[in-house]
Amino acid sequence: MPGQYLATIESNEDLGAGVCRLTILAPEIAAAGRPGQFVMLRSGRGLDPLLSRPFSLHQTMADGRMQVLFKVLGEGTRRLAALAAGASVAIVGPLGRGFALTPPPTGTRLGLIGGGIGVAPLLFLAREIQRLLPDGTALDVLLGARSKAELAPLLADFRALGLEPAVATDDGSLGHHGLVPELIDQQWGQEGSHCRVFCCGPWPMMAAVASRCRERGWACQVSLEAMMACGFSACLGCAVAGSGKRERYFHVCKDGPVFQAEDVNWG
Amino acid sequence: MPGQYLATIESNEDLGAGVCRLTILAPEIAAAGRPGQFVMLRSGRGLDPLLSRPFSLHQTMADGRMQVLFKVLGEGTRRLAALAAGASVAIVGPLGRGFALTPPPTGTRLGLIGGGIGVAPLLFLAREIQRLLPDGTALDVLLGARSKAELAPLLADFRALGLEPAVATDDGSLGHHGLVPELIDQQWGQEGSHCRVFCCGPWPMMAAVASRCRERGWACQVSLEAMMACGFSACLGCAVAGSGKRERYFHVCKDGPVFQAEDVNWG
Amino acid sequence: MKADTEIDLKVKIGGCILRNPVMTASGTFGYGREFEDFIDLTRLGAVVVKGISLLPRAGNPPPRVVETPCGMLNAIGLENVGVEAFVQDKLPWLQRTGATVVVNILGNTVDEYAELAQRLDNVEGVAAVEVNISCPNVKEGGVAFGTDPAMAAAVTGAVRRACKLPLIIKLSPNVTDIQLMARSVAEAGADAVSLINTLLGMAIDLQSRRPKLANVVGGLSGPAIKPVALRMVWQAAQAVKIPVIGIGGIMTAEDALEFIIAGATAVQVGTANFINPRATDEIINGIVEYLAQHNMRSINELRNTLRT
Amino acid sequence: MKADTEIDLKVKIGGCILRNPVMTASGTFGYGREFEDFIDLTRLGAVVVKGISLLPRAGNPPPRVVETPCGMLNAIGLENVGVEAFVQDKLPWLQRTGATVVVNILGNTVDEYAELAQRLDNVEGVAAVEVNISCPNVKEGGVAFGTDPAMAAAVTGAVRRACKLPLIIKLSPNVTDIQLMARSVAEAGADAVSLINTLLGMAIDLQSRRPKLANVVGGLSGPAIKPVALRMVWQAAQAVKIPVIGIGGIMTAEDALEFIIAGATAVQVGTANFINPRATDEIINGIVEYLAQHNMRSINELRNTLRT
Ligand SMILES: Cc1cc2nc3c(=O)[nH]c(=O)nc-3n(C[C@H](O)[C@H](O)[C@H](O)COP(=O)(O)OP(=O)(O)OC[C@H]3O[C@@H](n4cnc5c(N)ncnc54)[C@H](O)[C@@H]3O)c2cc1C
Ligand SMILES: Cc1cc2nc3c(=O)[nH]c(=O)nc-3n(C[C@H](O)[C@H](O)[C@H](O)COP(=O)(O)OP(=O)(O)OC[C@H]3O[C@@H](n4cnc5c(N)ncnc54)[C@H](O)[C@@H]3O)c2cc1C
Ligand SMILES: Cc1cc2nc3c(=O)[nH]c(=O)nc-3n(C[C@H](O)[C@H](O)[C@H](O)COP(=O)(O)O)c2cc1C
Ligand SMILES: Cc1cc2nc3c(=O)[nH]c(=O)nc-3n(C[C@H](O)[C@H](O)[C@H](O)COP(=O)(O)O)c2cc1C
Ligand code: FES
Ligand code: FES
Repeated sequence: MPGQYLATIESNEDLGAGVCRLTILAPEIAAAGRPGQFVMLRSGRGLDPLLSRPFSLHQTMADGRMQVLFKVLGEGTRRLAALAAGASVAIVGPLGRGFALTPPPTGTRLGLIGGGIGVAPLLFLAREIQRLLPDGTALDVLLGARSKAELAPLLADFRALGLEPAVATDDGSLGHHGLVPELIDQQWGQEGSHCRVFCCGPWPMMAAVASRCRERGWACQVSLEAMMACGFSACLGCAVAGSGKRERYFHVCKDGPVFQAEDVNWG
Repeated sequence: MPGQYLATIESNEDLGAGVCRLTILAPEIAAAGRPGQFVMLRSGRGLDPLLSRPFSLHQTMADGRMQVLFKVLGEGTRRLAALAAGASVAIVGPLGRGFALTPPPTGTRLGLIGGGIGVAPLLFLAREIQRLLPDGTALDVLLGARSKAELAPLLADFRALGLEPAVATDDGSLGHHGLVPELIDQQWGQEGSHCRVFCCGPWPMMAAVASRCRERGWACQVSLEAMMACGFSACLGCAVAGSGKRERYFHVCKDGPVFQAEDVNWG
Repeated sequence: MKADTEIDLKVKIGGCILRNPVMTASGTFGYGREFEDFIDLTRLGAVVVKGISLLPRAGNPPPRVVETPCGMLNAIGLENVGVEAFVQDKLPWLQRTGATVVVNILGNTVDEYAELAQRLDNVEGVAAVEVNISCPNVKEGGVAFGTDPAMAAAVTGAVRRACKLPLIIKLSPNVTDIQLMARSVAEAGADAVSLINTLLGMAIDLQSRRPKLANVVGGLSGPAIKPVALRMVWQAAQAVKIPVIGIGGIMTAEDALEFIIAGATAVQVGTANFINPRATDEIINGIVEYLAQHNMRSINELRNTLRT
Repeated sequence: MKADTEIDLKVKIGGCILRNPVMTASGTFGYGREFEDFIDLTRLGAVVVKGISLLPRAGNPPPRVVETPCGMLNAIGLENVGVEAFVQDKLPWLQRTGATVVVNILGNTVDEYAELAQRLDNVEGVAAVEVNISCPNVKEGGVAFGTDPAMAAAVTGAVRRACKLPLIIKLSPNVTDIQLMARSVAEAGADAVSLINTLLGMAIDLQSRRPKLANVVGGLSGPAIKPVALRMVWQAAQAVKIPVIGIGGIMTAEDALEFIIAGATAVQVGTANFINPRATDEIINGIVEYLAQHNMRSINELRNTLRT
């Protein structure tokens, strides 16, 4: 059940490359949030920028804290990046439908694929998979970014879970020199119906991953973005075209942000 | 000659009672500014609040610094109050016509009268009077405020110039229990054409001072406020009604902010 | 703050008595249930639901919303479930909560408006109908009903004849003379007018050189439009004797009070709901507080007290 | 950034060639001299001076301006020195600087407009006339010339006959159909249209329950109105063949470029001058930078390139 809170910033870490990690004291959200869900954040009393901004749950912790991981793009994220510990932030959440975590048939590999800041929801997802799914479920993480600087601070968190992500960078400064969808072939080969993919990143990257999964007959969940005014299905602004199988338009904040790749019109 | 600068905040002091003192590194303004002139300040990249805010020069210093003293009222002053040392602020100035400081006939007392935050320009004025006018020019300072807390931090600055202000407070917590215009009678008596008054404060207080001066035939300069969009006579927004002697409307930012009380329509 | 009970907040719109003057604006409050986790709907003056058409509508392609300075543009394209699904699936829940429900309707032709009004006429749980006339008239080359006094009067008259419910006509601000529009619909039988709907606007993405909305143009809402809304509400309140409902950029109780002083009998809160889903609730509390501070016993003492 | 010289910024408005498309908006740049300490006026496309009437005007009583969300309302009341004082006291200085000067004029009657245009016709240093038609027509019950296509055309025709200078008609946004207005004045002989003037708005002080402007209503300007301005400029550019000058909420080069993409030949910067007296200069630099980045040699390659 989502709620609206005035929460306190516990810490704000600058991870370099324009990426920040906010730790927020928001016990109800930390308790209820699932991987793939998101929150709406807004800072300050001013009327410009006007709208709240959506951010995936990066982590929830047992002690009532939660984290978001974000990239500074415009004025909204600039304001969040300027928040000091102790400051307040308006928060609404947890919102939307997260990743579906049904137990996979034995022998299925689970693949988490993140591109750029799309890595944000995957740490939480990895932890939940480890917690909920049968021991021995094979879990691979593939991450792409522009350069090493963007990725490095996040790898440690996956390693703490015993996971060693395969990495691709646009400039070759870390791992594979190229795009993250190419890692699919590298890591898992061409054949086999044994993978289930969870993906978050820029649209073209997700489209490429979805297409590779379709070719292979793999289930693929994607976490989509859309311009949002509310985050809780009041404005109907966050439409995304469906593939026609179910709906003409989905609403990212309510039907998603996580969708089955096959339900999405990749255009 | 006014200029537009991106200046650096050197310090920001919270003087209590919602009053702040900003020290700004702005060498051109510090060099050129005269008592009674003002600057337009704006902080941040946001578009709300949109307009710059006018503030009197509280002090200029020899080393390129200047100060403004202000009361936190709304969002504009709240933003300024939140500026940390090292932050930048957009500044335009020095603007307007300050106090006229022609040498007074011998035997004339000069009286500086400030109400509330209207004290802001008077310290600079007192210093300039001491610097420019003949030795032995008698200089009195009368200050009014709601309570002791508002006034106390400022008295020390006048004392450093060898001046001991006479004080009135609304609640009687310091000095005369009453309004500052009443100090005129207390301090200077009823008769005599020997005073020249410089006044800044809320409109009703200035109106009362102007009327007492008129009765006594004393020259009186007042520093007026008006809503300002620009501060440099581009918008024509800062009109104030004239007494009819010279103009229908004056513009506070260009013809003032300091006026001869007799030129103003006190309504 | 005094208790609500000591201060009379009730207002009358047509035959319909609202608990207080704070309503939600159509299209910004879903079908009400979207806010169940945030506020108690029965505290509100009324819930105005998303605009309903005869048949379901899928709405416009994305992008549908974009932020602008102190505002937002939307081109949702009037997506809604259609009147039958509304009555069957959405209304019963709302009715059970005990909320006062106003149904906002829209059509492509005068007949569609009338048919919708007739369909809703005897439906239990509908307190009033609000008619969105900012829609293109497909029989008249797509000119919005709400920009022509004769077409607006025609819609009003048709809806008036088709139902006995209190009738609110929601005016478009994209007109030369808002007083003329208000008078036209008042004469044609409106019980109240609500205004303003959104101002027509546009935004362009500099990199792609495309409109930021797939629909090219959209409706501007939020604090940016409040000065225009307040002016039009004040003008409308002077032009007609029926109640005027003020809408446009209301974020706080202060904003709402300004509209009431300008002559509004009630207000609607729109975009604010997105940013602060408890906005309506806080506005009601703020109004009570202001009235108490000013020793007023009833909201009626404040209405239309602007000293010009 | 490439040097200005490599990129052609020149634009043509009627017979008048501007160095670049960035002009100042009337009433926000005084008579030009107010900005001499801040920028080099000869860098600007043109300086449009404060609206000039036949006789001097004292303007409205204060308060005349008030801030609103991302905008401001003004009711200056067209204070100005009158045409004779302008020609004798203000113009010579401007002329000496070498700036391109556009004189904005206003009147109470069609005849007053014509008389003003005639007075300016052979005055050296006047590059063009901009006609503010958002003024009340005192002979027609105070309805603004700019809200009626026939009255707007009448003013345009009269000014056209009275002078040979390039003629810009400045349109009011407070109309139902901006395309109709643009076409009317184009047919009546305008060389260009500029838009938008301010949106009519209002603000109320909650404590005194008085309007915040002594004039009760005022003109809304600034970033808040940019979406409306951009929409109207785009519509006008599609309706007429004469150049369209875009105005409304332009704060940055990005804003200016959006108007040019929407079809504007030039832009005017208004409220931004108050907040950043060097705004026009920075906007010119930013336009050059954008064109260079996009490998365009001329501003003409960008105009009207919106992909809808
Ligand atoms: C469900 C969801 C989850 C997200 N999770 C994350 C995350 O974990 N980390 C992260 O860095 N980013 C995330 N985003 C994107 C993030 O919301 C935007 O980067 C942010 O809103 C940009 O705001 P801004 O003011 O800095 O930028 P702006 O200057 O406003 O805009 C920059 C760009 O950001 C996008 N944007 C702006 N406002 C919104 C909005 N209200 N809704 C959607 N997109 C918008 C637009 O594409 C715009 O062009 C998520 C978006 C969605 C929809
Ligand atoms: C020439 C001049 C010198 C001034 N010197 C000082 C000073 O030294 N110290 C000081 O504390 N204050 C001074 N003021 C007043 C100061 O400008 C306002 O208090 C300030 O602008 C309030 O801004 P805000 O955003 O905090 O308040 P807001 O919430 O915007 O408004 C609060 C009130 O402040 C006034 N105000 C707001 N904006 C302006 C504006 N642009 N111009 C004038 N008044 C405005 C209005 O009366 C308003 O009701 C001066 C004003 C003028 C005109
Ligand atoms: C996303 C969105 C959808 C809207 N949908 C409708 C609608 O379906 N019917 C209607 O009459 N008005 C609709 N409106 C207009 C609002 O009801 C309201 O008139 C307008 O937004 C101005 O108020 P505000 O500034 O408080 O938002 C919509 C507004 C927004 C922002
Ligand atoms: C204080 C002020 C005074 C103005 N005076 C005039 C005027 O005399 N003549 C005129 O045609 N427009 C006048 N305008 C309108 C502007 O020229 C411009 O059309 C409007 O402000 C929108 O542009 P902006 O949002 O960039 O300010 C004035 C605007 C302001 C803010
Ligand atoms: S963001 Fe408002 S409906 Fe999805
Ligand atoms: S503040 Fe703009 S003219 Fe004085």
